[in-house]
Amino acid sequence: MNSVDNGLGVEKVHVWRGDLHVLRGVSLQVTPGELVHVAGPNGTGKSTLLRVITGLLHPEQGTVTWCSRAIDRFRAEYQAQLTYLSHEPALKGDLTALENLRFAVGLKRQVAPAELREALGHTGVAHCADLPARVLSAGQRRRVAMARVLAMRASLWLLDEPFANLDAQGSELVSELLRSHVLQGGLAVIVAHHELRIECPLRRLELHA
Amino acid sequence: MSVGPVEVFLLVMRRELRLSFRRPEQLLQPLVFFLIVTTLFPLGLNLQLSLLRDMSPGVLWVAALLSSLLSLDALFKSDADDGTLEQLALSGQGLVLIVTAKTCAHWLVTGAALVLVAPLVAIALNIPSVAFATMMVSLAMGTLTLSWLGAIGAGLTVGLRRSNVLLSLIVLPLAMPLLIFGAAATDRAISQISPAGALYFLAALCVFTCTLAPFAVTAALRITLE
Amino acid sequence: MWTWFYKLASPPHVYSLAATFAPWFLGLAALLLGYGVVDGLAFAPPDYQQGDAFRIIYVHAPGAWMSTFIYTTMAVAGAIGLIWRIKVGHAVAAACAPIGASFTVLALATGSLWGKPMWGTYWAWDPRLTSELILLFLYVGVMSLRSAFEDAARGDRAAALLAIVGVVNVPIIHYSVVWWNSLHQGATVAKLGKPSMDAAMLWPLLSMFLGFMLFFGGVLCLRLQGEVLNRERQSNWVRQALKS
Amino acid sequence: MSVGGFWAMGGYARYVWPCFILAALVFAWNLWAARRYHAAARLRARRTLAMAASEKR
Repeated sequence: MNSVDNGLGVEKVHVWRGDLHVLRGVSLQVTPGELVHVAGPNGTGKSTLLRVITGLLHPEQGTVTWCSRAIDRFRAEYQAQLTYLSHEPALKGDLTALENLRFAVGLKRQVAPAELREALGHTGVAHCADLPARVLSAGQRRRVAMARVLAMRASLWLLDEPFANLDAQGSELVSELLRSHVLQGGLAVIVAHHELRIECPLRRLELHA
Repeated sequence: MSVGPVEVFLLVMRRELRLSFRRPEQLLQPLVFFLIVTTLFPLGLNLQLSLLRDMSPGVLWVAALLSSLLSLDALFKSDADDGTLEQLALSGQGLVLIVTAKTCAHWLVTGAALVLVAPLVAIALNIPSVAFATMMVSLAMGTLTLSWLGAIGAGLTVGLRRSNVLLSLIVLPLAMPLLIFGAAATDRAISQISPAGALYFLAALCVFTCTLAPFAVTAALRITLE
Repeated sequence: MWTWFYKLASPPHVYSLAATFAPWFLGLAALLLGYGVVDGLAFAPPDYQQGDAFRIIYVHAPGAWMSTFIYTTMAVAGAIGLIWRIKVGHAVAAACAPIGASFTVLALATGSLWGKPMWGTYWAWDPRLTSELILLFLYVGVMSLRSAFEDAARGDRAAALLAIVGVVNVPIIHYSVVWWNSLHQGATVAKLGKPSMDAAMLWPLLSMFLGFMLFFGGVLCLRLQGEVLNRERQSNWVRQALKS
Repeated sequence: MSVGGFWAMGGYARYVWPCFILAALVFAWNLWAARRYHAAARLRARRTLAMAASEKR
């Protein structure tokens, strides 16, 4: 299984958390236009795997490659092409939703406020654009975070439990965004507990204790 | 389309300043602490004004150090708690640049404010106004150096719970040289001797710290973000 | 040719190496220290100025030297661990800290005891003693930072970075304290130590230095075994090591 | 050096002997602490291995 030449490759990654052998030789290949659903019971290292893929967490053994180049060599350039959504929606409470987006996306590319409002509209929270993030509900905060993921226009999406705190309509929206992202040739690695019903090339990676 | 380093620097500066001014009371707290600490010394020492003059540079500088340290703990903590620190690290822009912008914005809001308040305190400590200029210049350089040293400490302790004491324990030994040169510069300015020697040393220390510290802070953040 | 160096990075090899070298280091150290103390106390002539009080140098000078030497060793080992991600580097750095701190305390205490007959007070803010005190604060800072993390690997890396920042600052702190001291004293008061040493005084001092270094080597080997074990608890080589 | 004079250390006995005693204490503490640390590490390692073994069964 050679490493994927234009996608994401994870080869035999081992990670210890103190005494706990959290990731035991996990391997994964993701090609453009593919969605990987990382599933498994709690504490099996799903989130850890995602952090390793982002390049934040350096695995003790094993490598992560992007376009068959080890990410350590061009970390900044690689991270510019991904967007990561962790359990926290990563919003500053004192800033409005629009300001949060402007400062987050503005670091990656020039972006006009109108485009950000459009992204917020896409995820159904256009009306909260000028409200401080702390007054928003958890679901609304999730939607603003999804708007950020959308506005980043990154080719690799790494989403940790994107469906948490979302109502049925919210989950439907996220599935739709994922589907269109993957069908346009994007890559996505999603950690989720329940089954994903998304009509796109989808593979499951089961992590066990 | 992509964003140049200058824009990133200005964007992060604007973000930090906007965040700070959204909660102005948090900016006042270190300044009030500075005033309180400097009033403690004369009360505790209850000595005549002339003796107070000899003590005043040291008192002013120790108070400035402690109040700057107070505000440093929050430099990265609020971003780490709500997950934005990760997003900054993953922005694809050099973390060194982002850290430099954050620390400079933090210094503007705390160190520079302290320098502006210093004359008020100097009058209370019976420091003659002829020394104000040197005092403010040395305080500006001193607080900037301390902001960088404190940023290293904050970067190392951001993941820990009660890290305020540990931060001071780490940073204060490193800050002793700037206390020595800063207080000496002010002391000489008071007794009308040329403070050039001490100011040059302080400036050298400031430049040295400002050039090396950003890389240390970035390394510290990489460690805690793992 | 490089295999011996490469093997230094493998924990089981270092564990057995430390076990074999420890007794040699400690044995040699005992010999040298024994000779140094006896010769220094009984046979070396008294200093013409300080009389027999100068004999404290046989304990103070090596202690002060070791405190800085061990801090530097800790910073270098930490840097190796941090840059090349070699666990043994962090184990050595973690082992160095308490030993270095204990020698700093020794240097401080003997320095102030030596100060009493010279200046009449136990603490006269002598520049070297003041830098020694700040060095102790740096040691305490590194040790408390390392223990503040639950995850040992993160604690190691944070402490390594602080040690590197610290070692860069040690000379700066020393010379600024010397500059500060010259501010108040004006003319240099008889600074601590540096009596003119003739050969009979020098040999015991040299053997004390070597004795301190070898003792440090021996205790480092002992502590290193514990540190390596703590960081390698899950690997299988530990099972055989525990049997011996 | 007369034996009596040796102990007196030229009148500085109060300062010289405590220094050497202190040095001996520091040396002893280092040895004792290192040994104790190694023993504790062996104990913890043994316990972890036992736990790992029971986990596998």
